[in-house]
Amino acid sequence: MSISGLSYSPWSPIFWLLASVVVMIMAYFFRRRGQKKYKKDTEQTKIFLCGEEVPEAKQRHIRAHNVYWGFFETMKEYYDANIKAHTGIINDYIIWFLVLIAISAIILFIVGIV
Amino acid sequence: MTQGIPFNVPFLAVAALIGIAFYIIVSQRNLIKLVMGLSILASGVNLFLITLGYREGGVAPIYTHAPAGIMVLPVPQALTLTSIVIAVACLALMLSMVVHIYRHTGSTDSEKSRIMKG
Amino acid sequence: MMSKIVRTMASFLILFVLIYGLYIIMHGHSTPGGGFQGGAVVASGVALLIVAFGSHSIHRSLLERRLSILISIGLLIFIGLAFGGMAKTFFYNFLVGSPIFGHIPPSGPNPGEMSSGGVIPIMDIGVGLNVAGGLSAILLVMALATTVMEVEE
Amino acid sequence: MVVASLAFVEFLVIILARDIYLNGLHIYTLGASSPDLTIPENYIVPVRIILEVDSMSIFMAIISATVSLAAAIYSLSFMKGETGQNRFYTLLLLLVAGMFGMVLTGDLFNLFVFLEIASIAGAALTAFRTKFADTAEGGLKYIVISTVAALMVLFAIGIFYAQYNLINIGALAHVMQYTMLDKIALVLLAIAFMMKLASVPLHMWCPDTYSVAPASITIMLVVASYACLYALFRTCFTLYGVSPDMVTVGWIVITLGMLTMFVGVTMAVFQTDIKRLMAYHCISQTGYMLLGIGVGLAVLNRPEALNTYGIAAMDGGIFHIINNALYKGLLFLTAGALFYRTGTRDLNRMGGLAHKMKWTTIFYIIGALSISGIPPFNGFASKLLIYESVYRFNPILAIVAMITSILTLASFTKAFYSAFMGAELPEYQEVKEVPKSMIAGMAILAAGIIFFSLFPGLVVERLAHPATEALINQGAYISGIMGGGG
Amino acid sequence: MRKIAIAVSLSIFIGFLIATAFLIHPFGYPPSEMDDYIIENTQSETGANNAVTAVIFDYRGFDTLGEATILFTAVTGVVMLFRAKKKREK
Repeated sequence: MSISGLSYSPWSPIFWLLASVVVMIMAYFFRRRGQKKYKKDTEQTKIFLCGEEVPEAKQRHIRAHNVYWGFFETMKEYYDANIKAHTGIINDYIIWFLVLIAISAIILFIVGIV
Repeated sequence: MTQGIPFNVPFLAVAALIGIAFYIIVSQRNLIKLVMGLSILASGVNLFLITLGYREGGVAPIYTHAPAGIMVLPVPQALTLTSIVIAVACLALMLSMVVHIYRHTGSTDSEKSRIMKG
Repeated sequence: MMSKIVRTMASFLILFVLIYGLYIIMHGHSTPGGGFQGGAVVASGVALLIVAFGSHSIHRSLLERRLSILISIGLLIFIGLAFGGMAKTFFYNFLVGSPIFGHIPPSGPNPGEMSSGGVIPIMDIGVGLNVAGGLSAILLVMALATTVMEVEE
Repeated sequence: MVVASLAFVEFLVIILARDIYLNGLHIYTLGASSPDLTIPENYIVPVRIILEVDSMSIFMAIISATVSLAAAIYSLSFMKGETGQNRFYTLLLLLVAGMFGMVLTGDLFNLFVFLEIASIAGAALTAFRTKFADTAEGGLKYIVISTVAALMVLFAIGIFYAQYNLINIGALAHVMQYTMLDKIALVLLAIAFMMKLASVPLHMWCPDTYSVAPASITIMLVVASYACLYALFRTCFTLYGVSPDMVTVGWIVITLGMLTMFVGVTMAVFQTDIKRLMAYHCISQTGYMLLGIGVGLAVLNRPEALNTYGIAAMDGGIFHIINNALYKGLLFLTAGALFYRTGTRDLNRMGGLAHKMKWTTIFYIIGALSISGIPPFNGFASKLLIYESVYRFNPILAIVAMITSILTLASFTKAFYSAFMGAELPEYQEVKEVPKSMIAGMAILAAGIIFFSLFPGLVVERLAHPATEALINQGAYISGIMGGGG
Repeated sequence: MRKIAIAVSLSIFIGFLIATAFLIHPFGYPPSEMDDYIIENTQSETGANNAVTAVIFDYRGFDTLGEATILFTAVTGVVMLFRAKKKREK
């Protein structure tokens, strides 16, 4: 059984925990080697954009609607059909219920005969 | 099977009632009519339960002043009583929600009053 | 608010409706009826009053908060009796054979007795309170809510 | 007081669970002169209502108790300032009672009654914030769906009663002959429960309802839908058992599970409302459970296949239930925390909240990593069990399950980026961390996740595997009622 | 499209309901193991003459508890839903 496999395989969470601890320690060492001169709230922390004016926070943030734009554009037909099916009308929910009952009853009926 | 009512007419009535109820539920866009359809559906199922317990020529299962003879089954009557009260409770809650929907959107049409989709 | 004839008749009929409802609740263990049916009859009396006098004048004397206390009392009676049989099992009918309501009627058809049925008559009363209070509260609140809306528009 | 009573319930459940794992199935006959007297003396069938608790039931009861405890603690400050709080907590406790009744009972009609309690309480709670326009719509959808499903369940109960004059699950399974009528009843029961647990294509009420309910209620509704999942398992495994059509039923469940996974997750990626996004994820995670259990159902008649991968698949599916209840609950609570502070559920209007709400961010990261199946977390453990076993059954199914997992990660990255990352937006300058009790509610679930992540083998062996055994072992359930040989 | 779906699935569904009506036991002659026990032993076990009440409150008392709870839930829910309105009134 693969239950016991969970505790000994490379997928074991203890192993992964150790690995992440090692990675954290390494990250800490790299961080310690960084610049000491860095100070908060000075010119150093400002965003540098090739000398251009930095836009406001509102414009800088990419809104959720635009994330994965390409994915939705590629799958446009699938999404159009799907959103059309999600009408949000209660009556349609019951229609789906009836359709599913009809389909599965017929499947069981046919299997029972054959 | 031979004497009495032929062809299980009460069960056919149950089928007709449930069919009508589902037709109302899926085709009527008015939310009040939808709730009425659900009420008819509940009545159909209750009728089904109560017809299950009938015995030919039976009397009510109460011994007080009972005439001699067989009695009909008591359990379906109890189940029907329970399910009637449940249907009433659902009906009250549904109607109050419809009232709220009408207050907020000014319509009881299930297509016009919907806000969420997709 | 209906006409004067309706109001007079309603205030006269409500007595009979309530008495009939109480009769059905009390005799649930020996004749057709019981807590649910009797409670529904009592609630229909309240519905009659609401139709005749309008929900606002009823609301002055019948607050739904008091009705919810009624419901809770009924439910507590019911659950308390169910816990009463806890020495053997939950819902055990512990009063059968005892002095109160404990009389066991002769088997077969008989004229029926008040003092039989164990916990069943008391449970009937509890459930009767619950149903009467519950259905009246639902009717009253919904009547109030809908009339308020009509006034606003 | 609510929290105290729920903590007490949790305590009782854990005691009962320990007892059940030591001594096996428990029976309690209500109203008989002794709790063990399931069948009256000198008689052949059970008459009274019987509570029957086995490992599967207590597994679901543990989930319900834990999640409702977290929800109640969370509600303490989440609901502060709303009117009608005492009624809110009354309904919350009634919802808990409905779920417990559903999972602990051994009687079909009683199951129906408690299903209705849970539905009515859930619908009323969904519409709790009456000042918003969409809450009543969500509540109406929930209660209409529940009523139709429950009435179909009642119709199926009527069919059983007409044939065998019994409504006890164990006794029915004992005399089940699998006639034509039983097939119709099976379809009605299975599809009705599928509607309640939001499987595609009956899922459309789910995002509407889950997104408008208060966050602490949403997680209770999730668990209530898992109680319906439990009812589906009871129907398929215990009631119908090894009847010849179970392969077909298993394939129907697998097909619906695949559809549920894929449609749920693809729709989730598209959403911009954070709670709708999570509700669609809830649908897609239900697909994993259906897949795991469906594989078990399809190979139920073939012992060698059942032993090699069927049991593992079912373990995975059942383990996924408790994992999902925990991390989905945590994610919904973080969404509620965002709503509490920003007043919106729209991801388009959020941003940069990680600067202000550190604890919420940490909990969100834990939940999101866990739901996406990133290795050290518990979501990965149950998904791995499902992948491994389903791959042996049919590779295509496992591949679709993995694609679903990837898309899950994608959509949570999207939600994380747009809600927490980015610059501090000017309109959220005033936003603070949420109050302590909300953090405590989230911390309970997060602690559960971390515990399950560290010891998945232990949890599977102690919790999920006995539940699977209890489901498969139909004879034990029947002999609990009918006594002796079964 | 929707109308075709309604017509087809509804007719199949009603077809199965009618099949149920024909397959079920003939009206008036149900099987009755459980109910015979209740009818015979109502008076001696519960002391009530009314078998229906005995079933409701004794044999299946837990259902009735659930049912009373449902009514309580519905009342609580309805009163809760209409609470804000009344507050504004005062």
